[in-house]
Amino acid sequence: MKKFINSPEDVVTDALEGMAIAHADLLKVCREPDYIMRADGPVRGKVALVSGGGSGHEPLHGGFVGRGMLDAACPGAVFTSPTPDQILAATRAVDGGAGVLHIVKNYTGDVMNFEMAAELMQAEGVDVRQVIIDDDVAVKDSLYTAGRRGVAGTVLAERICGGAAEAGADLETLTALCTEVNAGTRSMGIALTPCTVPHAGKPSFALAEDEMEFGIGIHGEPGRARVKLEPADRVAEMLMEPILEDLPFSAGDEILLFVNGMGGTPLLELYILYRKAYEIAQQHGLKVSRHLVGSYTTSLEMAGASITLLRLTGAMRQAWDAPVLTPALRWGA
Amino acid sequence: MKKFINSPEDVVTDALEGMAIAHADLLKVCREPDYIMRADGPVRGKVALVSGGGSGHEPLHGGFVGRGMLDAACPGAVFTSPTPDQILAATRAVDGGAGVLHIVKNYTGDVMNFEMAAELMQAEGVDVRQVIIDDDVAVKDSLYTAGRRGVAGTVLAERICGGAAEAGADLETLTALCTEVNAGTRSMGIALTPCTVPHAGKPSFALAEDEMEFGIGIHGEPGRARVKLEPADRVAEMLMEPILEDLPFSAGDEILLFVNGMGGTPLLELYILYRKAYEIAQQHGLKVSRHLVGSYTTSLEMAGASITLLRLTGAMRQAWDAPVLTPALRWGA
Amino acid sequence: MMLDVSVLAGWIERLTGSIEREQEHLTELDAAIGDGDHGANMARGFKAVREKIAQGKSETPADLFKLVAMTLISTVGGASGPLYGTFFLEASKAAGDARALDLASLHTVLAAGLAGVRMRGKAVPGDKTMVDALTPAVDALVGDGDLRKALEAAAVAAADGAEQTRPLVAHKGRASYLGERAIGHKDPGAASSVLLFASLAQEVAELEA
Amino acid sequence: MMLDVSVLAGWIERLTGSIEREQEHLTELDAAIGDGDHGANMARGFKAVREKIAQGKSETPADLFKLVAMTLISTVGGASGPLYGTFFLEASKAAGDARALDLASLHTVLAAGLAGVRMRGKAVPGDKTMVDALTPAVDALVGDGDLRKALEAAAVAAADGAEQTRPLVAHKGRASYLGERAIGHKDPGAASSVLLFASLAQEVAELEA
Ligand SMILES: Nc1ncnc2c1ncn2[C@@H]1O[C@H](COP(=O)(O)OP(=O)(O)O)[C@@H](O)[C@H]1O
Ligand SMILES: Nc1ncnc2c1ncn2[C@@H]1O[C@H](COP(=O)(O)OP(=O)(O)O)[C@@H](O)[C@H]1O
Ligand SMILES: [Mg+2]
Ligand SMILES: [Mg+2]
Ligand SMILES: [Mg+2]
Ligand SMILES: [Mg+2]
Repeated sequence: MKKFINSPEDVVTDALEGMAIAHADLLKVCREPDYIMRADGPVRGKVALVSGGGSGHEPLHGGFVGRGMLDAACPGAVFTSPTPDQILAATRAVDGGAGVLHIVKNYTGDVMNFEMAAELMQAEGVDVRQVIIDDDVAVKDSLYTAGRRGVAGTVLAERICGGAAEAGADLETLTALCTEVNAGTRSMGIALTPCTVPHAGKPSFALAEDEMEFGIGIHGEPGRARVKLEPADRVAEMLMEPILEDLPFSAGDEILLFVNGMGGTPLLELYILYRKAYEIAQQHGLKVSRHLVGSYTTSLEMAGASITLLRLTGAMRQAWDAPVLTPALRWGA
Repeated sequence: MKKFINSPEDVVTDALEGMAIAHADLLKVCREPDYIMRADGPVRGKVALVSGGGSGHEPLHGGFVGRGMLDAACPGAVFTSPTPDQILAATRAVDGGAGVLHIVKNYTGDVMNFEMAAELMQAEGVDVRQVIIDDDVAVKDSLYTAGRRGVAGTVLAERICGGAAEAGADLETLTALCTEVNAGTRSMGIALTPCTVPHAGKPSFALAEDEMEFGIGIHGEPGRARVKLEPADRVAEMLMEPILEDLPFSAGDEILLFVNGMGGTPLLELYILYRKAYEIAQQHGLKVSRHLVGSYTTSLEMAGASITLLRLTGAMRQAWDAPVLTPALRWGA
Repeated sequence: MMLDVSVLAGWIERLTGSIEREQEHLTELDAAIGDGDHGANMARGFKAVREKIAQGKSETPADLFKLVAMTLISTVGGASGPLYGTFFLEASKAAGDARALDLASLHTVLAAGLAGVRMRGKAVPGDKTMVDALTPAVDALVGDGDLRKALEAAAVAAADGAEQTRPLVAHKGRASYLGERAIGHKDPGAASSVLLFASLAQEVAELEA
Repeated sequence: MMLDVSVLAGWIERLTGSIEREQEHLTELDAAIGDGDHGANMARGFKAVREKIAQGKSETPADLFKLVAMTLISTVGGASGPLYGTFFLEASKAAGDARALDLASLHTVLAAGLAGVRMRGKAVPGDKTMVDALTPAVDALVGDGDLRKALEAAAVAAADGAEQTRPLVAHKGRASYLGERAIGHKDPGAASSVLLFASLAQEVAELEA
């Protein structure tokens, strides 16, 4: 295992300390229980947005804490959801009196830990709502699975709801907006290499030199199928096909197109994928009016990528364009 | 070789097309000869900044084209400097009548190609100055080498000079500022893995599971020495030592601390390095007043990192803080 | 023999040791059909439990179980944290103010724990989760036989249950994402549940020996 | 035999072919002490040269060399682009309006090319660059002997010169960053310069045979 770490035990806390030092102007890192909050929080009268999840997906979620996005993020151990006490502490710390929205990726662990925290917060009289993000089309949603996973689409939900919250939307509106964003978001991912969880010390799976893992999540888990290596344009097609098949896009729709890197894939390759994904979107009559290209929801050092489409409404576009001031996403400020 | 590419021949043009589509609001990609320019260029009366170099270092340089940074960037083939005709065409296209500054990384190929272009531009009556960036302390500067390489420090020079140019600095002032930035910048890099140039199809060197390549440049070339794997804190020390030994930092100095990823290293690990680098800087009495953490000067998918220190003057800080609006670096706009 | 708080603390200490020893194995199982952190999750949690137990003495089984529960909930995370946390929390509630547990009350207490897990995770036997090991183990404690023998049977039942997760497709947790590809692999949470019962059986066997 | 523009075009075509064949080898040499692109750089450049030559007929050796020069300059990039570009550009200037070159004028023309390379790159023999192959090769053309023999000698001299870069530390180009670690490796640019002279010698030998 080759990583710039001191020990598997210290990965998360060392990185948190680094973030705290680097971004002291934007955020405050609180320890034991660990969470990251806006330096200027709690913001009185504003609905607070709290998210969190396992570490190893950076900049998700801590890098998205700041004006126009999250009020707090709870980092768990690598690929392990945070614990209820972290979520509780973060929720209490950023509650500005207008209620708190928990944005939770759909994993059994994340959902259960956020649920336990929400039950306790409700008991304290704070209005906490939970929206589950499940944008990954690689997993068939059925009664017989834990449901679709939450992957890169989470960034879009956090940004759009963060923008709307900053503009004064109330908890009811934000919960509906977040639910709507999630309903209009579809993602699909592929890996060229596995990743190595520091504690495990070994790659999460083995791939031959001519193989890709198709339909991966963001935890180094094996995907839906192992396939032969293909040229980038074909990869873009393979990712776009299940997304476009799976509802809710139709000709004339305005969309946000997001090509996401898994951590070990350089920007150069992401632009190559973006080129073809855009072309395919156009062929389907979709109007790409907003975009994001970069490694925003990662699986440690995995080489891989995912494509996310979001059907934009005017309200979403407006919230997307509003100023955002976080370590990893910043414009208009 | 596992990459999201269509063929080694098409890597650069496919990625350029992707960039053109994604960032049509910020930049214009011109083809044959290839260069990237500000969508709103040429800017009348402003000194134009042109840089360029081999591709494979994204976002350097094309991702830094835009208001407050570069007016144009010339992408060569992967790890190969651009040709004079590209540089000529870019220089002509962005010349706003106030002269053009070429910011050139110190590699034989880059220097010679920019030189040939500058000779031709001077013949056309355009005032072109060239500043060579050579911030890499891994290479001993001597009469018997091609001199120090230009590496991640280039980003800082491009940003600071871009900020100053936008504020109206003239060619003389900018040339002096760029020279001063370069004189106050030192970088050192290390690799955990090699990278694979698409044309070569094979990794640029072989490293054992417990080895690092110390003192690398940004072209997958072997470094100064092969060393044993060390914990992140020790790696930060190994990178900081030669930087601090090599001039020009002394206690009380205000600095910008930049931890750069080489393309395959996740943000999580960069923050771990940042934490220790900051601590070491403090122990040396340096005041870290600005920072940058991320993969801004890469070597394709190489896992690795570099640390850059820049001694800041007030003018540099002011130019750094000014609005910048490019695909890869953006604030205040 | 009755299980008082010191016997139960011995159990938890023994369990902690076996989780440490099996950490890598649990992680390997999780790497195959999950995300490769189950060993680390459990080790982190029980290391904290050991520290907590060392800090102060619990008066009753309920106190001890509550301490274990709260520590697991606040240190494990993932799916297994709330689940094992709930297991011990519900066990604590069911233990009431009893100073020690006999076989019958142990069954009641652990059945309450299992019910908590099933309520929190909504898994049923056959879903390829820890429930597949916990259920037959708890069932093996029914009756008024010998404590030691019952615990040995429970440990065997847990191991069998875990083994029987191999041919299954998972319906809960991360392994459910894999569909058919999960077939052939043992569920990591079921494997850690085996340790729970095996360590209790061993503790009692050694004390009685 | 005189080298008119069609013979020289035959040389460039032959050179293009041998660069294509040796592309991987050049890249390997460059991967060892440079950045692994020399083969691709040269192949890209000479592929463009082939297309340019196919498009229109050059009247004189000077025209042909200028076409080669400008094409290399605008398609190769890197260090080798301006260097080989300058080589052919200066050769073109020195060729003047001659319709064909004999051995003496060939020497003058290629010596001018070499001087251009040395001026542009500031390398001297022993710096472990293409200059180490080009210099002895050009020197082998001195005299008024047989063209074919002289060219064979030049090709051998280039190959020797390239071989002798192995034990050297590099003072120019990327390999200079490596210090002692460059020892033992042949310089890639010197290796491509060998192809330049070898292909010319072969072309003339075949035409004379
Ligand atoms: N809904 C559920 N009900 C019961 N057990 C579950 C459920 N989901 C997951 N598990 C158990 O949790 C184990 C995984 O735990 P762990 O790896 O620590 O958490 P995570 O899956 O969040 O990484 C699985 O092997 C399974 O036994
Ligand atoms: N200053 C110089 N003078 C002469 N030849 C040089 C000089 N610098 C580099 N070279 C030659 O260029 C070759 C490398 O070319 P190439 O790999 O195409 O360019 P780059 O080094 O820019 O990647 C070296 O092997 C060497 O022969
Ligand atoms: Mg997990
Ligand atoms: Mg090169
Ligand atoms: Mg797990
Ligand atoms: Mg090279």
